[in-house]
Amino acid sequence: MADTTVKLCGLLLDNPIIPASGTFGFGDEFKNYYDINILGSFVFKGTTKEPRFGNPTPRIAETPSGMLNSVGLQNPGIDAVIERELPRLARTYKKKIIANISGFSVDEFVYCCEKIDKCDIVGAIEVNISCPNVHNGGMAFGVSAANAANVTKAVKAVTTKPVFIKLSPNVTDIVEIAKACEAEGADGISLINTLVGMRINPRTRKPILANTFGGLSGPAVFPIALRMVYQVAHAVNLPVMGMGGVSTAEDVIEMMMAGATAVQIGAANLVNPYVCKEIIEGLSAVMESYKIKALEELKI
Amino acid sequence: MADTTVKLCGLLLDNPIIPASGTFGFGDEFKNYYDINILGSFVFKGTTKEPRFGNPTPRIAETPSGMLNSVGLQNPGIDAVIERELPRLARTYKKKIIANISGFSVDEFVYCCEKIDKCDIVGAIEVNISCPNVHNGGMAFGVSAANAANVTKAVKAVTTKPVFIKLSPNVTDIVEIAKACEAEGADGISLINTLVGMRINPRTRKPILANTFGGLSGPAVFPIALRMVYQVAHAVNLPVMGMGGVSTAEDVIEMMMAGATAVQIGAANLVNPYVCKEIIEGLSAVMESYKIKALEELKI
Amino acid sequence: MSHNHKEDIYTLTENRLIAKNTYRTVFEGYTGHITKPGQFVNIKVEGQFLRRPISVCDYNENNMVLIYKIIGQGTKAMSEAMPGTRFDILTGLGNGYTIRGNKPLLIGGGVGVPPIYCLAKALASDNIKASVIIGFNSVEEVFYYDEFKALGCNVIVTTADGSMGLKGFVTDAIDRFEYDYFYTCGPEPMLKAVYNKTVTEGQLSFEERMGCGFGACMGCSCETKYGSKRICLVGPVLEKNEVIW
Amino acid sequence: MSHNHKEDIYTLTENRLIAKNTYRTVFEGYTGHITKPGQFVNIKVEGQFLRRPISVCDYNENNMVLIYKIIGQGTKAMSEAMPGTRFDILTGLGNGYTIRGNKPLLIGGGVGVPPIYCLAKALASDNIKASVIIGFNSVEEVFYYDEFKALGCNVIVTTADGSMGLKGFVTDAIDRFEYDYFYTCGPEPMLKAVYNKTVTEGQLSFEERMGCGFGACMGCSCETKYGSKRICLVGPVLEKNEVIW
Ligand SMILES: Cc1cc2nc3c(=O)[nH]c(=O)nc-3n(C[C@H](O)[C@H](O)[C@H](O)COP(=O)(O)OP(=O)(O)OC[C@H]3O[C@@H](n4cnc5c(N)ncnc54)[C@H](O)[C@@H]3O)c2cc1C
Ligand SMILES: Cc1cc2nc3c(=O)[nH]c(=O)nc-3n(C[C@H](O)[C@H](O)[C@H](O)COP(=O)(O)OP(=O)(O)OC[C@H]3O[C@@H](n4cnc5c(N)ncnc54)[C@H](O)[C@@H]3O)c2cc1C
Ligand SMILES: Cc1cc2nc3c(=O)[nH]c(=O)nc-3n(C[C@H](O)[C@H](O)[C@H](O)COP(=O)(O)O)c2cc1C
Ligand SMILES: Cc1cc2nc3c(=O)[nH]c(=O)nc-3n(C[C@H](O)[C@H](O)[C@H](O)COP(=O)(O)O)c2cc1C
Ligand code: FES
Ligand code: FES
Repeated sequence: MADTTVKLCGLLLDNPIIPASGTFGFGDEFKNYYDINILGSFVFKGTTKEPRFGNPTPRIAETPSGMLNSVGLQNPGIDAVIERELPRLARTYKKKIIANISGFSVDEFVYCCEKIDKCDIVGAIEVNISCPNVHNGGMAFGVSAANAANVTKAVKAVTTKPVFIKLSPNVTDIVEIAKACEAEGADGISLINTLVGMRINPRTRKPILANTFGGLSGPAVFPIALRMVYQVAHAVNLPVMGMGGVSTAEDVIEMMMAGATAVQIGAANLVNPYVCKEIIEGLSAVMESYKIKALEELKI
Repeated sequence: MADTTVKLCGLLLDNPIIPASGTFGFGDEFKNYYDINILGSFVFKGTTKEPRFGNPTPRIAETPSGMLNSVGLQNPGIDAVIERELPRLARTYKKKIIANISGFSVDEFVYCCEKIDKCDIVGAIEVNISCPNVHNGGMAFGVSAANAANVTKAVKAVTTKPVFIKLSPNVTDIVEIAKACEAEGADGISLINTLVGMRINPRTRKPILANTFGGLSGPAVFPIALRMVYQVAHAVNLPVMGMGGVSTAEDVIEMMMAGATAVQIGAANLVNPYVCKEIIEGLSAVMESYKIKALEELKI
Repeated sequence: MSHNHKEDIYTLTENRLIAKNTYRTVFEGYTGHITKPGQFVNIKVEGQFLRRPISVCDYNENNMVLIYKIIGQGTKAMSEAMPGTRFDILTGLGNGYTIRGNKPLLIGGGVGVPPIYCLAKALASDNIKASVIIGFNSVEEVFYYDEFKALGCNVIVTTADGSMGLKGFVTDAIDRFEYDYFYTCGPEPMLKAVYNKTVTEGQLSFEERMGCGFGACMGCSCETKYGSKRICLVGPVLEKNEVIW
Repeated sequence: MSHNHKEDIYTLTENRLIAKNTYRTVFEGYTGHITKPGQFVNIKVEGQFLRRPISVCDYNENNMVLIYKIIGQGTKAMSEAMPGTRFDILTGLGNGYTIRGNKPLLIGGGVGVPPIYCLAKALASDNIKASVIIGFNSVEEVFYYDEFKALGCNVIVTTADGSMGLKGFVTDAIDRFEYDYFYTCGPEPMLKAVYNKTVTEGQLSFEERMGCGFGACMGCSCETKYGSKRICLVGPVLEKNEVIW
């Protein structure tokens, strides 16, 4: 058995497989499907200061080898997450989790990070400055290096937990933004969030999504994600959590060769609820087939 | 039979189907496959001032529902195109074509446009400021609105033919760039060019493309292309040639509903050399199935 | 794959056109996760990224029957599959109908009829004879009239063009029955009309575009009087008294 | 589809493991576009975007034989296809070998052997008995030795581990033959070694990752002494005297 452990900002993970925010809820549904303690860790659904219903439905559309979502950060709000979801989760899940914090202003990010900082079960915080579904025209907060830097600086001041900034791929220069986060003390970078896309129903002559635009994810975006992970991992001196279209153990290896220290699985969970389990169970054999002894030093 | 004609900057096209630059050469190969006079028009391979061999091979990689290319503007140079390719083409092809001009500086664009302006067979010029394969790190000339504006202004001064500026999707704000082109007198906008992507071969632990990065195209990018066409078509007062992943007559309709006046077909030609013929032959029936009488006014 | 998994491999044993663009498909495999009428399954179709949700129409220990209409590429591909083809299916999804009342009225429209049949069968095995209204556009689309009859139901068919049964919509037949509870499934405009026309409590089965079908993505959320609910997990059936239009 | 189209639908009639990870596949359909040994076909495989190029190993009026090794998803999927499966294939691609010389030496390595067989058969029908070297890593990978024998060729097998024939590489056998021309196909390092070792003119068949396979995309360009050429259109066979390493 090849060694699948990885170190991520001081956290020792049994394996690099981490379900991505928004595709794993708070673990509830998956816990009925398999023992989620096998996961390296997992990132919970993007949480904001206030509860949010999210966008109107339809929120989902199909695309070639992918999907669009315009869920729009539906969540019960940070207080309910801390009071209700995390204690319930702690009864089944015995490892550290990663908190995903979203917001609409620097203050909101700070508010949520300060609160989540107090939760023992949280091993790291992922700050999502890149959700394309919550602003008009799909332009996210995190598309400017200055905004990214401001958020990073502000949240770093209120937490001692490792902070990953989750970046948007809908930008001209991802490296510039990652560097701005690094300069303000980010402990790591997560990427990619979804790409802004759209579908039209030719029968109704209306956009399929009630919100017109949505975020594209799934295998279709894998080559874009891989490129951005490669660029960022070679430009900053921080661990990168790579994601975007990963659906097999081979994809995980490819993503780690691009420079990811851990790998998140998003849309694939929705199509196959057992995908993370299958990847974890198959990882060692795939490593052996490529003569990989350990996952460190895979970066090319 | 539904009416498939469209008007594009004064050119009356029998149908909106136009093979995209780089996927149809100068028509030579396809001429052996079918009578290319059935096409609405076609865009020839990106042409530069000097002849170029392009990037080293491998230049092609497979992706889920798409492909990467790093051809890097292989072409015989503008003089050879005008002296050799266009006269040969004129013997079979009796309609106007669209010239695709690429370059590395404003001067080079101007040089080529001035020359191509003299060619009768050329009905419009598409100025490609967005090739991701010819600069280090994949950053194209056309990712800045200022550059886009400068090129537009300069080429408009040397030609009376309609000028379409072909934009890169690898940008934060496509609308800003399209507007900058409009302000300097562009007659239309073409989009999208390819998205920068990458694949790694886990066996060799090297990027599959010799050039590391390549341009992603094919059905995988369709939802991104559709979104950008929609955004641009609703922001500028110019005709848009929409492309990116179009492979069926249904896709053509969806692209036109997003706001495209004509639709280019790229990667699909490579997988199925008869795809444009099949789309043209099927378009009228698909229009009827959606109760579309004419292609004008499809824009939603 | 063990039967602990709600995902399993099923073999298509029958795929038959039973009405205009409408197919009846039988899948062989483990059905132990299906526990209530009104539940659905989520089918992986070759060439499509997302699964396709289809209601369970009928099932026994080793087989389940689905009825679907060709809408787009996914259902087209399903309709072309040959017996023997194997499909990856998640079963036993959703909460389904909860049986209440003694004189139930069941109302199905189009491909909303299959889950209504599943319910009628469950009621029949509890010795409750249901009244049933099934509505279609036209006679060529009608299916399962005889099957409802065979269960002993009191059935009325409505067609929009009057080519079979009562001319009109399902709501035009509601007043012909005495009922103390209703169950319905069909296109949203029909559900709304039924909601307005019925005089008792009841349950309505909704459709929404789904990402996962098992509660993970929040794609199918719906606002109700008691907060937001996921159609795929808590639904597809909602109680009349919680629905907000 | 008319036979004017180089693209046509072919029915797989045989798909057989003939050596380690190596399959011999027979497709039934129109072969009129295949005109020379060394040409290839480009196969659409379910689930893959780009086609997969495979050399023609043998053909008659209604059938063509391909031999391929499992490398990745595309060839894996091909190996799992059942007889009766229909494939969309572009045929008659590339320029192939141009027959020259009276005492030809044919050198194939691994899955470079199939086009060499096609050539040997064409030579045999011109009454030219070719000398043939076929090289593999190990005996389990060897295929078509008997078939070359049956054509009357003078064949030597080399294996890297010595488990069959001569231990070593194909180049270790070249000096055993007298020849006035050579033809070769195999992995690039082998082609280069053959290029360096051979003392006559000859033709080498190259592989390159392809976008289209018919000259449209410039994906497969190769610099030669006479300018850049597309492997898929002008090649896959190049003349020794034009190759630049
Ligand atoms: C809980 C539930 C039960 C259903 N039961 C049945 C049934 O028993 N019989 C039947 O014929 N149909 C049923 N449907 C509708 C069926 O899922 C869609 O018609 C089908 O998914 C269309 O897929 P397509 O690929 O043919 O169409 P496309 O339009 O190509 O589908 C594209 C995408 O849209 C989704 N979609 C399209 N139409 C609908 C719709 N009406 N509702 C939800 N998603 C949709 C698809 O799932 C897919 O993700 C049910 C839907 C739900 C949510
Ligand atoms: C002109 C020509 C003739 C060929 N003839 C044969 C033959 O007769 N028998 C045989 O076994 N193989 C042959 N090959 C190689 C064969 O095309 C590849 O092994 C096959 O495409 C791999 O596909 P895959 O999906 O299994 O692998 P993947 O690695 O998943 O393929 C991914 C992509 O890489 C390309 N690719 C991978 N390896 C190669 C390669 N060596 N050369 C070119 N493209 C590659 C594929 O076409 C595809 O686009 C030939 C290649 C060329 C160019
Ligand atoms: C339905 C859905 C909901 C998502 N919600 C969130 C979210 O709340 N917060 C966040 O940071 N990312 C969210 N994402 C983005 C994913 O975490 C991930 O970055 C993206 O989907 C790319 O990975 P994938 O291709 O594996 O899905 C969501 C994605 C999907 C598909
Ligand atoms: C092999 C290849 C070569 C290309 N070469 C050019 C080019 O020379 N000039 C250009 O403007 N676009 C070029 N493109 C981009 C296409 O014209 C088109 O913008 C893009 O591929 C998106 O369309 P598609 O998804 O239909 O392929 C090329 C694309 C491919 C696949
Ligand atoms: S479809 Fe994913 S939560 Fe309902
Ligand atoms: S593969 Fe496209 S030109 Fe050769």
